[in-house]
Amino acid sequence: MWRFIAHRVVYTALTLAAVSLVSFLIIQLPPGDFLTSLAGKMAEQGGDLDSASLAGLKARYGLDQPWYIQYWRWITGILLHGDFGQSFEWNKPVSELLWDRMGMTLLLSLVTLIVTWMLALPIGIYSAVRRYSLLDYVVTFLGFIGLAIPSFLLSLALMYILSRYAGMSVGGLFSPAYVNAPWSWAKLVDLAAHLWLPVLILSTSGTAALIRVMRANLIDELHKPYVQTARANGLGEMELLFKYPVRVALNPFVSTIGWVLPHLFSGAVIVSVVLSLPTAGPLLLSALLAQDMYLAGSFILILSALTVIGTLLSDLLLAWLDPRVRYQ
Amino acid sequence: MISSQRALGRAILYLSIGCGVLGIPELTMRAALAADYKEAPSLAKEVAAGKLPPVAERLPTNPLVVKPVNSIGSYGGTWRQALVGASDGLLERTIGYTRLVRWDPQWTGVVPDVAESYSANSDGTVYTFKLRKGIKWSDGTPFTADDILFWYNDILMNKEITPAVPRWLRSGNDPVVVSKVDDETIQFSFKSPNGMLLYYLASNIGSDILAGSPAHYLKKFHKAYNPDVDQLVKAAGAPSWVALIQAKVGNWQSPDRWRDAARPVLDPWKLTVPYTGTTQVVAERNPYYFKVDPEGNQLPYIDRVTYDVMGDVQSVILKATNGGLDMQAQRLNSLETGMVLAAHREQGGYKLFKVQPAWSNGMLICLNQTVKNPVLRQVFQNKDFRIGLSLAINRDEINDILYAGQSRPYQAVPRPGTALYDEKLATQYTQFDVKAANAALDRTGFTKRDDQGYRIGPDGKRIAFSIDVQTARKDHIDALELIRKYWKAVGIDMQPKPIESSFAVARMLANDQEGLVWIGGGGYDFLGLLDPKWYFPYENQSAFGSAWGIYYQNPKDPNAEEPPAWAKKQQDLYTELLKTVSDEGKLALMRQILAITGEEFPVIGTDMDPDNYGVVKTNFHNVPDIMPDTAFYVTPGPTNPEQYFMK
Amino acid sequence: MTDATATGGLSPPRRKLVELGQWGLIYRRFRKHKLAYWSGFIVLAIYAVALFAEFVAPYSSDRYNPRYIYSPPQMLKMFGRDQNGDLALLYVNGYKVELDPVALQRRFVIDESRVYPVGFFVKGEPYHLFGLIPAERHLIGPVDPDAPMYLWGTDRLGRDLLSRTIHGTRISMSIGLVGVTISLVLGILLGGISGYYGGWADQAVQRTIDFLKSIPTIPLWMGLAAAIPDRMDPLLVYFWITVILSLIGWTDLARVVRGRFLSLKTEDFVMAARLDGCSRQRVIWHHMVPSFTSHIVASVTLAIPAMILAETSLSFLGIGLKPPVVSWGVLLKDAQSLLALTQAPWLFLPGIPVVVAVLALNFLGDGIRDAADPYS
Amino acid sequence: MRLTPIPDAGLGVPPVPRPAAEPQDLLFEVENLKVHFATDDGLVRAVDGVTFGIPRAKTVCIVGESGSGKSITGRSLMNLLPHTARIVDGHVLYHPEPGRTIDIGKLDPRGKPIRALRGKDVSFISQEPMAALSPVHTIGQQMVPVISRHLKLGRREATERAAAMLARVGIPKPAERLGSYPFEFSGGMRQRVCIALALSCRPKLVIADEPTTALDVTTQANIIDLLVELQEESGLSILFITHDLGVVAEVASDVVVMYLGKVVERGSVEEIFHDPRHPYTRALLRSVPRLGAGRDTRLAAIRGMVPSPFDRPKGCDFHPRCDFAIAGTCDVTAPPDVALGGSRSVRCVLPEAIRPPVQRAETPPSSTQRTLRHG
Repeated sequence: MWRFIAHRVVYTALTLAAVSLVSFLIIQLPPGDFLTSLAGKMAEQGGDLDSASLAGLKARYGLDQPWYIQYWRWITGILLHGDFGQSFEWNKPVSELLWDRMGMTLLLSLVTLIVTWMLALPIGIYSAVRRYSLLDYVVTFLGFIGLAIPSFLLSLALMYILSRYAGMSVGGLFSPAYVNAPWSWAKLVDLAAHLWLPVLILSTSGTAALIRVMRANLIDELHKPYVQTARANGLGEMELLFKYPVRVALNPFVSTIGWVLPHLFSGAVIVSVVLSLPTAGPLLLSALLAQDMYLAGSFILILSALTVIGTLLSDLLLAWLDPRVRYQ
Repeated sequence: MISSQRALGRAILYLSIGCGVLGIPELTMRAALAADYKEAPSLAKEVAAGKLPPVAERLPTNPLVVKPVNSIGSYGGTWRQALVGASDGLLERTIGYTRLVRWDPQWTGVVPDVAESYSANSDGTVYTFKLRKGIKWSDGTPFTADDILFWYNDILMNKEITPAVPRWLRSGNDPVVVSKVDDETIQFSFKSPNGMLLYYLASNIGSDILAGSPAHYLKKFHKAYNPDVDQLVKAAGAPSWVALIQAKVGNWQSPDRWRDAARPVLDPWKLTVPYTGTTQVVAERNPYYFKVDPEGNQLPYIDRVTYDVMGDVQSVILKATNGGLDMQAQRLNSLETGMVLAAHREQGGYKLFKVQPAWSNGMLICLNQTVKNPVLRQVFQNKDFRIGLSLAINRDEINDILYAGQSRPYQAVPRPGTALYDEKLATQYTQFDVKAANAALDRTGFTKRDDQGYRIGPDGKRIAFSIDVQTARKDHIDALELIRKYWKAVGIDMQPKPIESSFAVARMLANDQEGLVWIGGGGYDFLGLLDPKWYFPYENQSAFGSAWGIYYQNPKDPNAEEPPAWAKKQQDLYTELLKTVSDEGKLALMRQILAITGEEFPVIGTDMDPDNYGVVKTNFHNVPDIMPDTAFYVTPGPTNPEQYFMK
Repeated sequence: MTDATATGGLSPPRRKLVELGQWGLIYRRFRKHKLAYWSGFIVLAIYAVALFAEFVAPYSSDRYNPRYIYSPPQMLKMFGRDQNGDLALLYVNGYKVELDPVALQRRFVIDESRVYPVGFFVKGEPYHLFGLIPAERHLIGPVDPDAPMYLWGTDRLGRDLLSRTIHGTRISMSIGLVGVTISLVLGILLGGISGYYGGWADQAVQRTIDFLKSIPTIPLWMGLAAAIPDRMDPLLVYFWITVILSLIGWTDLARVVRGRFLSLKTEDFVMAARLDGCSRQRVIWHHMVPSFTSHIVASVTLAIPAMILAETSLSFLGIGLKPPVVSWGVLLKDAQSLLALTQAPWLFLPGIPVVVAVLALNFLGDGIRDAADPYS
Repeated sequence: MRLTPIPDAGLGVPPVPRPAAEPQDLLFEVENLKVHFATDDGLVRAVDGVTFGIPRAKTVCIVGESGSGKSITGRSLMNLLPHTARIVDGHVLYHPEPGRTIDIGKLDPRGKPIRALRGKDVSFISQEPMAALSPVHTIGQQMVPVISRHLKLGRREATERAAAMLARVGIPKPAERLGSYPFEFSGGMRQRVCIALALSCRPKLVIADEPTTALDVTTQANIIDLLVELQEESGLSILFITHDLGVVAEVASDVVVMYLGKVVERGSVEEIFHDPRHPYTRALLRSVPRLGAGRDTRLAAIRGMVPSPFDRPKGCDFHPRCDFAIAGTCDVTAPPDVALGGSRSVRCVLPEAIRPPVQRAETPPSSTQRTLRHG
């Protein structure tokens, strides 16, 4: 087993190196750089950037260097002393920026994940066991409504209705009174009062897919003879359902659980933008639009690292859950 | 020499009248108020507790008296606003507009601010500013001429911090020389006459001086004054001390300086919670603010200003319609939003105030006469081609569709009611006349048409080109769709190309664009002077001739090209304008430039940009009913937010 | 005594069953899943509309009418008297204009008095069906071509929302199909190989998956959207991007296929197939893949709606399809504003076909999945 | 056509009918059981009035072609039917001890009482050893909870008992193998595990639904020997469902022949083998390959196919394939079930089928079984 893991760690390092190079190049793909996007923003508001100060900023940000030197300096910065570089737009270290938003992003993603799985698994199981029943249709229908409505419309409409009729503050995760207040019980309650909206929107779209996959897999397993054997040994329906077929049906989930990790980190970009949530998603989007190189690059690097780790994790989980795989 | 003397005399007279409106009554009032200044209750408590010196000691010997728009206000209240994203300029515009000299609210001239008075020598090479005696920073440290010298010697002229002195502080390649006459007086000396200094000082670009002046605070971050600055650098995680101090001073293009709550300011409010993008930004009253109202109450009236950081403009509009914004126009100033705001006035508990765009045109169309494709270059440089295209546009229909009939056909020239307004320039070729359009296009010689009715260009192929348009400007995209149909009718194939604004600018820098639509700058007089890029090839963003514009800025730039005679003449006229001190002189030269623009017709205008609206709550007072809306005017700065009050 | 020939001896119903063959059986079982059955019809209808968009839609997608900006939807009514008195079987009411000077708005209100007869197969704007056959008949439309018939109201340019939605169907329902198929084929093939062969092949595929999976789609999409030459038609740009992204889109399915292959490898029927001397390809395609067609069908039917929704999200971010191209995503992007929410809620109507299409496709997928499952 | 007497089925010694087992020592009594399925194409009367008894410590074989309803009958004894099936009539009476009776047919299939019986009083061995055990659980994880629940034992005792059972069914190093997974066993070994699982709670009846069909002949013989040994040792009854007459001959003490949901003939193994009455039984016996019957003789197959449950022939179900069908009677009226004394009965109208049994010399049953196997 340990040889297997060591083997994978080596691969992970290689993959990360390749990805960091690619992510750096992707950001270079669009024409121009951070300064042209800054000039673009300025032009939108009517001001302009004279070429002299442009040259000055170019030197300061090191954008006048060829891309491979920029890349080399960035990578060595990360590897040697954990410095992810400086964000041009924020003029703050990238690590500090990411760290500010990490708490909220993880909280939002984790709660959404839990809610999604708590919703999707029982519904998936029920609709597999009670196929073609009325409730199967109703429950599946609701699951899909969440998936079918584009999240940015749902977010805007719900935010509009809640702020208009339920007096909920617009955007953000806190009402104005608490946004800068130190953490207290009241602040937590206020957070909860705001958090449920994004979680609801995110989990509705998430559950539909899980329900479908769970239903498909469980139906396959329900007819297997070992279920009959269990019944013949006097196990109750619920007991044998969860002990045997559900356990086997979880196999496909496991092989994709690894990729939940990066999602936890980036969080839902679109819903966060519309609801103005202080999560990492909007930061990535604005960094990409502004071509804020080191911020966007580090973000993508961390995302890909989590993906690779996620894959390793899900391989291990797959082996744990399905012995047939382990005894290859 | 004589003409300039008379011009100088008139200028001084003009300027004094300008401040006279405020100055003369001001003189009488100050004498009476010397003793009994009043202050905000919250500060009175701190004075009683001994944490603050009494108000008379906090104010300069003669504080600036601000005449309220309607009435004397009362202290208290929180002014709620909203930002979008990471680099919103609203802080600079609302609580950051403190300058040596500032625009007057009606944008007709420049008035004293931190400088008690100012004067210029006859040929506009030396400007003298007298600072207010006893004026203090927000942390109580006195503000003297030495602070300005620190900015000049240790920030502007320090090659590491400012690699290149900005254009407006240079004459040719020689930077300005700033010298101290006495503790309260400084002088700006230029090698050659500089007529635009006061305008730049008053506009958004001028903020860098006072931002770089708190010497006592910035010395900590300056290697010359603090040898072990490296600890501070490591603590802040900055790459170098230069980057750290640049972040502290910031520049007018980015809100860096608003990410540091400790920075001493001369503004009405000082930051308590900085702009980090995840939490709300908060600013509270500056106890040492140097302005009072005619009854001697120290300004500002409003205690606290908050800015919610939003991710998307729609959330800002939603906040406004729910009454969550007390007074704001930024991000709400579009036609479509105007409709929504108008419909929710009762529910939001607010009124609308007009913000007049300073644009010369709602959407102007540039065909790049220095485009790299030789065929298109030959076609675009033909004046009749541009006239034909202009006549083919049905401006009334665009007005109906895009501006709900609130606008009128207009070319890209100064707005009516300004000194530079010219009836002929404004209305030439704006009538919708397909027959005349085809006649003009026939005059260009491209009369043959292909099977689909498109005219054949000099190379035997159909004349076809793309026009860049910002994806964010939905109205421009719609207008271009309509124009594509109008031009198809007269045989010209145009393909709109929606792209991100930063990419559009990148293409202009490299002179890659074939055509571009943009909002027309230079509608107001001063804006015309400060931002002439649509009247003659001034820089790369003059999209109708980017290569010529680049030439004007830097003839040696690889993308630069020698402009034709008419454009060269305009460039020379503008260079001379920069040296003219008197406004009359400048305006006269600008009229000559505009005459050539009218004759050559390089840019096609569509309709005037209709007025937009901001929201102001019913309990929020002293806000003018109309104000100009542009970054140069730093809306709403010049309307003295310190005298706004809530009751 | 009845004769006992091979099939003659079978009773009629038994013979019918035998002859149906596998697909026949699947169809019979499929009919049992009522919802899926009707979803099948809906999906067919949607693709039919996509095919005959020009014919079905009353107007072309970019026909604008400055007189009717932001006008509300009209109700289709029966039995009205039009101006010159004769009976109109189907008709719609016209509009009255109320000018609200303060709110800068010309508000349109339904004017009961005006009657515009509506007919089927009426003459309207000429078009080329499939780009070839010149025609001008429209399924439904105002009898008098200039009369305003806007069943779903109009947008900010006075363009008929129903027509634009119908034209949008063509793009939204088809643009991603190529991409989905490429992802599907690659997913099964590479997933299969990696699961079946194991060893270095598995490592190679897994590492490529890690690599591809970690490239975030949004920045790649932005980079490609900006890098593609400027004068290429925006539709082609979008098409090429979907194809490129499908080259990295197969990773999810590949992972799942690999997981199932690993579990199935130990099943005896696979061993038996190999013992029979089947080539590896044959084992993968004929023995292993059918055993989890249900999962593949489930993920395919999820992929198409996911593609439709992805298109709407990308349009929201401003990097997907852009005007003048018309798609559901572009239409919904216009609805993404408070103006729409408060003043023109009918701008959300294009959301309905998105929801219907996604639901229909998913239920159809379920139906097929259940029917194709040999055990149930 | 006359009924030609069957040669002596190559058994050498004529069978001697034993006195039918008295009713009171029956473990299970199935009376007129009817089980119907609701399918897409209509109602299927899978089990259409079946009656037979299972004596204690005896093995009853149900034999019949596929589709005859034998599996459904077997599973009805545990009331373990697919969810589309219903017991519509008749009783399944279970006598744990003489005098106490439980009608299993009436119990709620998902209720607690029936679940207490399943695995404890009555257990089940399925046909596909391959898939009868969960692929992702170890043998121990699947056996121990059943044992501890039914026998109210702690984990440790239950594990010991499981290991003992594995040893008993001939699995080497049982304690260790409890931790291994089903896919680590061969087909035969896996069936042994299933048997261990089935017998782990000392059930009174084991329903073996074609337990050896999926196995090769040698493993089949081992499994059958194992079952017989366990039966003699613990006195449990076995309901053996098969279509293989060779197995019947080896294992059964009583035989029930089913065709299209009905019992066409019933009796002791000797009676059935030596004095088959129903033409279907006789045809089945004829189609069994004989040792030493020479290579050139063709196997006698029963002509035609089992008719579709939706299209039952009129009158006697078997008449279309019966060589002795009497036109006018067999294809008109369904034959009654004629009792021939004791547990012997036949459902036919042919005179030679329903004539009274002839007394034969008493021969010890085990010898016949052994001769069959080694003959």
